[in-house]
Amino acid sequence: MSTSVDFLLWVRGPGFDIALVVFLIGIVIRLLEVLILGRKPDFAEPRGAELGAGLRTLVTRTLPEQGSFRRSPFTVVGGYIWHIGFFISLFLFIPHIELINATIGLSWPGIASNLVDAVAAVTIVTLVAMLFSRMSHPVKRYLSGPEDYLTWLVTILPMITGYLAYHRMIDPYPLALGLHILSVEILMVVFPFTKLMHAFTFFIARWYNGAMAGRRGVQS
Amino acid sequence: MQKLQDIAVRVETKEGSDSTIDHSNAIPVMHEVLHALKRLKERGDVTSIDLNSMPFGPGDEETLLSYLGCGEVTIELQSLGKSRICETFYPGVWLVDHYNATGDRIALSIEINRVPEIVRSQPEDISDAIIRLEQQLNPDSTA
Amino acid sequence: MSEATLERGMNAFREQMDAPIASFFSSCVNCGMCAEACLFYTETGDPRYTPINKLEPLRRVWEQEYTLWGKVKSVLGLSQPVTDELLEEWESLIYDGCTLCGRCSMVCPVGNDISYMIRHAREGFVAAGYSPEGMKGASRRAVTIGSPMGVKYPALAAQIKHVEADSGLQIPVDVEGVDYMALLSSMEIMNFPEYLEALARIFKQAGVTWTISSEAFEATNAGIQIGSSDIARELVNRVVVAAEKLKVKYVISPECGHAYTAIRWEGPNLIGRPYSFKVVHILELLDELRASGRLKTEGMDETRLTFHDPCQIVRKGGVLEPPRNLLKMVASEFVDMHDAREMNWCCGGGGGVSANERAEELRLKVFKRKKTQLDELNVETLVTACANCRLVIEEGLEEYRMEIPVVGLTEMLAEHLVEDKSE
Amino acid sequence: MAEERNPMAKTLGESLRQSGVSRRGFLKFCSATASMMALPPTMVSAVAESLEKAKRPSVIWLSFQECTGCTESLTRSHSPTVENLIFDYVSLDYHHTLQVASGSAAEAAREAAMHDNEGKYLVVVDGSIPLGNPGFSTIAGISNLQMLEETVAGAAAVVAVGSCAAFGGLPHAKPNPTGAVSVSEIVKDKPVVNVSGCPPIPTVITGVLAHFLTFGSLPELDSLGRPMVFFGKSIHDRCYRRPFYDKGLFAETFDDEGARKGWCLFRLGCKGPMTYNACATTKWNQGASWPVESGHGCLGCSEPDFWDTGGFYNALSIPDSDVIRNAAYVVGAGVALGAAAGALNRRKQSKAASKHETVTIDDLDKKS
Repeated sequence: MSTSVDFLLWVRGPGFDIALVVFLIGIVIRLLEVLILGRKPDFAEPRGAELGAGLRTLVTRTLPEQGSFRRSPFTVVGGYIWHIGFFISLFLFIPHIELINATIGLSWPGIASNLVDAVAAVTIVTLVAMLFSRMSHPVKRYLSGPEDYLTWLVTILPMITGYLAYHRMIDPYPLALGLHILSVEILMVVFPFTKLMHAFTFFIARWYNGAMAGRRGVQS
Repeated sequence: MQKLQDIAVRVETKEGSDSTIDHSNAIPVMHEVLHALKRLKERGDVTSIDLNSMPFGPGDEETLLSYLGCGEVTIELQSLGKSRICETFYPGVWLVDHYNATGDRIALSIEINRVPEIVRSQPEDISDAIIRLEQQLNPDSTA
Repeated sequence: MSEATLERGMNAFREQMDAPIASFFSSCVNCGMCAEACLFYTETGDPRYTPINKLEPLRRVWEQEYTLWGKVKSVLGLSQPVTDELLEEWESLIYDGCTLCGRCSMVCPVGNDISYMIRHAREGFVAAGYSPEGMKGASRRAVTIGSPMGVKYPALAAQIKHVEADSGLQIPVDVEGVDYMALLSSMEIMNFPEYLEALARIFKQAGVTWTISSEAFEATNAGIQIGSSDIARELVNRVVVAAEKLKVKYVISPECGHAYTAIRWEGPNLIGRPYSFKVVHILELLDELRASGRLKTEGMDETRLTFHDPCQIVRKGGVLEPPRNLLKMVASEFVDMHDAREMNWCCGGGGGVSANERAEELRLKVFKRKKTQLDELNVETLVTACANCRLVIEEGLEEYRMEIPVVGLTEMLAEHLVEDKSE
Repeated sequence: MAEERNPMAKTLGESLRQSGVSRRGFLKFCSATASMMALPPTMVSAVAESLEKAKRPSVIWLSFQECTGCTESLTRSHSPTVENLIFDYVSLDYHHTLQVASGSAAEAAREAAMHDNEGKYLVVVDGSIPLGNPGFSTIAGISNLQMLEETVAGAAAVVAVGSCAAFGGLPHAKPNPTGAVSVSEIVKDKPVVNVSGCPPIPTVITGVLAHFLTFGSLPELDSLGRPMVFFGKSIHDRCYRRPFYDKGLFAETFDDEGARKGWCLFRLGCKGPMTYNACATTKWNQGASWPVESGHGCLGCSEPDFWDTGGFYNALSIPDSDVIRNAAYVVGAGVALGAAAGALNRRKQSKAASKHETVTIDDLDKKS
């Protein structure tokens, strides 16, 4: 690994392959680990159907309950901003779409790069603010362990390296691009072993919550 | 030998017409010119814009030059090759086009000034002129 | 004599693990929003009361034994084991600091049903011997005497006689083949006998055939509260046996929150089969009678009043509309609290907390939440439909020197019943 | 006579004036020079002031493992032409391809220039230096390494012209059979300017020489030793097709509608985003065109190892592997492992259930 190009070639070659293997195997294992556990049969006569209520909760939990919003507006709004910003940066930035198109053949329209740039800046700032909130809010500080800070770090790193690469603030460019790809690979590798898994399991969690409440006739 | 710039490069457009594609890099330069012209009027500031450093696409330079056009004054300079200096449609905006002895363009710039600097007689040349004129008038006074 | 051990607790934790719990733990991002939904946090400001934190022991079992990665971490010595010390420390969080009200389950952005997990986590705590003395006592009394408050049938028989004398109505006991078998909670027997009288009067007017079983009249289930399915099963089974013996079509759950959860939702799963009868909450039945025109009332209560939604009946029981339908019949100045229906705040005494003497100070402290809600409304009367809520709220109001009478909805309806002139 | 042999004795201002060039002509020369050095027009007076006093430096041009493309490029320089360059800017005392002298006379010229201008001359190198075996490339029986070392010893600075000299270039491409290295890997004690490109833009070569002539120093360099004025911005940032990139309009093939409309060539493997060079503004062949303008993506020739970046027609960030096929295998493996993990969990669950001892009211207490 003598030059930045060698580094880039490694991260987008073997590095990417390793990350992909860990990411995919990890996620599939985690999901099956959860799902295969199953549920005991429920003999209580249902008041409502599980399916509709479960699916509704899947959607409705995206919006905060009013009282929680009033009590923790920062967590809610900050959470929205950075999640949306992250997804815009990830999926609407044209080079990313190109990458996805080149690897799996799916494509969709992107948005102007300078707009993504602004979104990314806001996302980074919000993530930093979220970190401060995590370190200062009594509940979040109490709950947080090394994993919470690790996942924060591996989430913000691709944003920062992407921002730096886009603005060419790391020299030479192959190094910038390589660091960006590497940071994404770190994210992919860390993903299945941490709370980042919520990106997949929250579907299951919301569904169970909604279904179990729906069975009792409550829309949770 | 035919020079490269003599090979007619035609930019193909959808209609196949001769009109050039506008890569829209000419307009920002025109804005820069406008601001420079205002500064010239208000504060007497002189501005020079080097067109060689512009990221022009095919047709952009042509578009810009056709926007500027050629106005009342055209000056031809003969020094280390030819130079063509003309005032554009917009007084105070000059196009300064330098060529070398073999006829290749060596610099192209827009100067926003009352008269381009290079047109003014230079003090060194004036001194030199005085000496030469004196020599002419009094061939014996200097050895 | 067997004894509670950490090993039995761990085994119970393992046994409780299912896909919902695994998905919930996988999804938690420690955002802390559940804290804001929990009155134990909002009223104390102590982050230990954050709902998801109360599950740390169960979470460790999940991570270390039900995830591949967690197993690796354990082998590498990167994870902290569940110890007696941990359970001892957490006992006060999961019993004193949680009423199983389920409000947190409604707000979690990733959809975690935290109270579901707490209910399951208590299985491990109780098996490991970490449950509050008050709840242990209630369980022992429920199993040995038949009621957590130590009420035996003779006490009920005395109350029945008393009510019969007062009202001139007959209370049917152990009558076979009737439609309904009514259950009572000990609190209703001892503290609110008006409920029994109200039932008798309403059922007479509506022509409902009903009975009380002398063998299984107690609706409450200390096993559900302490979190032991084994004890809960024994208690539920008594009701099932009695109801099947009397061949009733319905069993009526009284105005008691966790009794409804126990008999309606958990019961069939505890005994491992569906019932041969149906379970209705008294409010459901009354609402049905109202809808079919069999419940007739007269006069309107014109005092400004509000309704406290008992968590287990409304949010976790699904009896959402009946209380309001019924209140409309008899109250003209009904107002809802700011957070009402499925988002209502708990009284602070559910989930066995009211049976746990050592939690009393905390319970009264978190009652401030209900106080705030009531202060906002400035009501003259508070109606509810759970004997436990009623008792807890009355104590709370007394503590904060608020003079608001607390009324059971069934009794309130009975007061406005159209008197049958034919007799 | 001494003056004749040593052109550095006279300043540029003096020599121009002697040859009858007016001050106005000198200023024109300065404008062209400033433009060539990519300096802003406000610098013209500073350029004039320096050039007035500047002396033509002696330049020794060494060619090692190269293809003469760099020299070819230099001779295509139009501003100034190579004749201008040699007459006006530098004293090119040694250059294989261009010099008239040959054999021992040529080597004697090199040695004379080195001797006469000790510590002041400029060494220009094109081509890489083979370290694998000195015999791979020799001139007059002297290995490239030896010639470089002895020539550089008395030089003021070294200009590595072309990607071979700057970064090893094609000879350095995998598997690098000659063990080729760049100039900067050998020359550690002299300033080295890398004028990379395959070939470098002629104006950039002359611009660097003009800078040395004008200011007597080397221009500001980037982290790869390249002059910032020419290599400070990426092709992508100065590309006239950039607006198409920002709008997501890409040519898919070299002859499709998008290609005809001049859309972005990113999908066709353009390395513009990673490449730093002045092509987009300086262009080639008297400003006639440059690769992207002629419809082909940038190859990234001015970057290190451009030959080994995984194909000229693949975008730089795209993984090499067949992701879909790999993913299918991986997910398959994941399902197998996940099913096994799930089965283990089920076993644990049911084992716990079978070990369950009924909790009775008699064992609520923990005996200590």
